[in-house]
Amino acid sequence: MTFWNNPINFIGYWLNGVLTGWHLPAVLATLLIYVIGIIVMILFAMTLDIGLVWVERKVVARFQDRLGPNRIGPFGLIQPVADIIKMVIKEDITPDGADKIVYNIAPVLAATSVIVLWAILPLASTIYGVDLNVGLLFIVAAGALGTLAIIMAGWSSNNKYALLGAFRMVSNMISYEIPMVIILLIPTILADTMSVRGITQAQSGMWFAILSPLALLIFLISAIAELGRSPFDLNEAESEIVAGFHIEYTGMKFGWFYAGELLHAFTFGGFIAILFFGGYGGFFGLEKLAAFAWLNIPFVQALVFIAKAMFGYWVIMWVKYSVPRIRIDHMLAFNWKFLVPLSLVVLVNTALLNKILIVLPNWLYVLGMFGSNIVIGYVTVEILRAYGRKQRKAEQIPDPQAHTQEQAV
Amino acid sequence: MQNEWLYIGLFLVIGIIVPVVPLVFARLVAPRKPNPIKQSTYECGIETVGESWVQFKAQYYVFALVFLVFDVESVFLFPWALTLKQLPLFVVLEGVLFIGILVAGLVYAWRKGMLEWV
Amino acid sequence: MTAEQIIFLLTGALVLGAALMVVTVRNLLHAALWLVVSLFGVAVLYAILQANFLAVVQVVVYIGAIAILFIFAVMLTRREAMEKGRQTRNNWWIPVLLGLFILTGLVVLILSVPGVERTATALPSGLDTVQALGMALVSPDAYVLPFEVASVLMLAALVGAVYVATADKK
Amino acid sequence: MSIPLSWYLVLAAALFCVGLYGVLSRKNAIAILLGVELMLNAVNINLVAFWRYQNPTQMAGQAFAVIVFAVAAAEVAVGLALIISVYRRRKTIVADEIDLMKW
Repeated sequence: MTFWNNPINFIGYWLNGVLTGWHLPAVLATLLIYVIGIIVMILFAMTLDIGLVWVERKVVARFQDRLGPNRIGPFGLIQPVADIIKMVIKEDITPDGADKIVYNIAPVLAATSVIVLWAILPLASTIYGVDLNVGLLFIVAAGALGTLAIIMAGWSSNNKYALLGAFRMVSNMISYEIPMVIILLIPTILADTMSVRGITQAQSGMWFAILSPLALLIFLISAIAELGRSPFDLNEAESEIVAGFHIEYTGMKFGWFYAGELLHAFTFGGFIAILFFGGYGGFFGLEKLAAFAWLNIPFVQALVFIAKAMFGYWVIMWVKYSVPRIRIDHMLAFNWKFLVPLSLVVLVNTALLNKILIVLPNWLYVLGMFGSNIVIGYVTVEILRAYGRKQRKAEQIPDPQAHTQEQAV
Repeated sequence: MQNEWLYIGLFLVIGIIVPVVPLVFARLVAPRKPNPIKQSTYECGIETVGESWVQFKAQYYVFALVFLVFDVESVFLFPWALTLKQLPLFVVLEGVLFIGILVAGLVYAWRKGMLEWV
Repeated sequence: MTAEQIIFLLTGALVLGAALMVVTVRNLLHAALWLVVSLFGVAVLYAILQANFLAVVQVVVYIGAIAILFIFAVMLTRREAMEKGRQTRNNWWIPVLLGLFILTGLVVLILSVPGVERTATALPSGLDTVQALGMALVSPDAYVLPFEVASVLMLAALVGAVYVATADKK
Repeated sequence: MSIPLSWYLVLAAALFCVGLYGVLSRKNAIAILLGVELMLNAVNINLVAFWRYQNPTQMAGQAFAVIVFAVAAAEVAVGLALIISVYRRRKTIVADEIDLMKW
């Protein structure tokens, strides 16, 4: 074991030696090493979070044909630091009639519910916090705490907009949690484990994105909805309810909601990478070749993971800045009448085919899984088109295709 | 006790402390000059009318109800999903039956018009 | 006293303290939030007992779903459930006496059972409790019937709740 | 693994009695349901503790706890739906005042 192939354990053993050398009891030394490891992990996440503020602002600027922050530091890189200083020294206002204790707990809980996800996030094969055998449900459990934080914020602010925003956000989050939980079953079935690390390793030969592209799509949609990002951002709809559940929050308390949302988006990008794109690995067996042995170095794996997570995050931003907000009835109908049935169909399909096709040779298995997803997707689109046609006929709206031909003439 | 839960517990505790630190720091350095106008409820500058407790649609509640049932059932599918590799095909069918009963509930709620917003 | 015992005692105090707040606090929304704290403590107990699946399910189902439903219900009926006024019946001391009586009886009963002071043995190595639970829930000679009946129960609950909710829509 | 079984059982008994007190003493129907939740959780602690201390390879305790989760969820769904329905008609959720079927 060297620093380069197992850095965490290497430093852990070294620290253990140092601490027991100071005549600390072994239990206390282990505990202290845990605490140091956790603090390093959280500080890494927080530093990344500060970077994400810059990335987010820069990317949205490019999407909207602007420059973005470019005054403070090279390319405006110091801008987030200035933002943080501003937030910390701003006056903290607690509105009249607010439920003070609940009001103050809510932003902390919102941030914690995101930070705690990093306990199970494997950055590389040897850099991870803990390999929980119920990892996937842990993600859902952390999301439950986030939901609670939002309802606490909305209720305690004593503000109509905050309450409305919280209700919209919570009904949004709980509705889209259903397709998400159902889709989380698909990597579980394919990898035969709920451990996040086990799922990553199960994809070293084949990404689950290829075995079940529909699951990836549904997971992406429900992840965006869980984050409350556009097009599901009606919880903070500026033009109607101003800012939603965090309307009364100022200074650093607002800062935690904002930072939590950004880190949450990145973390979900990371989970998309882990569940469907092989996380830190997934090189289709390339890393077994001697020429590509460097892919097994933990730091390279961590870079690969962060690159994949950034890509997922970028897709989430891309959707956010390109799609307009949808109405709440559309949002709920889309979930319950479309996503939930579709995800159940995908689940049954995966469970059955995975059992039946597993005896076949590998390429046929992959082809069968991929093909079945394509068939389901095609049938779904056909059903939607037929429904749309019927609906237009009922409401006497001319067919859009005929309409465009008319205009062309 | 397993070390993994100890780790998660410590992570949770430190995950609470980390957001609290800047808040405490802000409390020390930020100015505090409260006045009634500043602390009044923000409604885009207009005077607040009535209490903040507006009557909201009961439909929110109905969706929470449907959610509860689906959440519990889909969580129960996880142990089932972990056994598929070892056990024969009829175990898959047991799960499909379970999902079928779930779908029956969804169809009922749909037909009853509970999934409509208005 | 070992570290594990200290953690257990702290968690137990949290669970009981929060539970007492649930049954005494006047503001119903605070009662619901205290219930969340208490149930989270129970999840920690499951984690100490190495029931990993139940620990996370406790958080997902109780905090993520049941507590949310309670909070929604409190908000819908808040005008009545205002924090003003007493929340307990006039004869509140009868339940106190009854509770204390049952508690004493139970504790005496528990402590009189032989072998109740024993500690747990280590889990057999290589036992994945989640997978074993799955096996138990789907194998026909174990609990497949309760498992399917549970889904029928949920269906019945959904139909009943939806029916009650639609009945007064008209 | 240094905790005696009796600690769990006593804690569960205490939680059960606190829940019982809540059920019997509260006026508000929602608060009564909160007490019921506490009682169900006390039962679950017992079930899981027995699973762990008797024979961990026998999953009966955990399987039973899972069923209790389902029962708790069903109870909350129907119970709260009834309470809200009653509230809409009678504008009260004080359990003593909902006495139309008393006689």
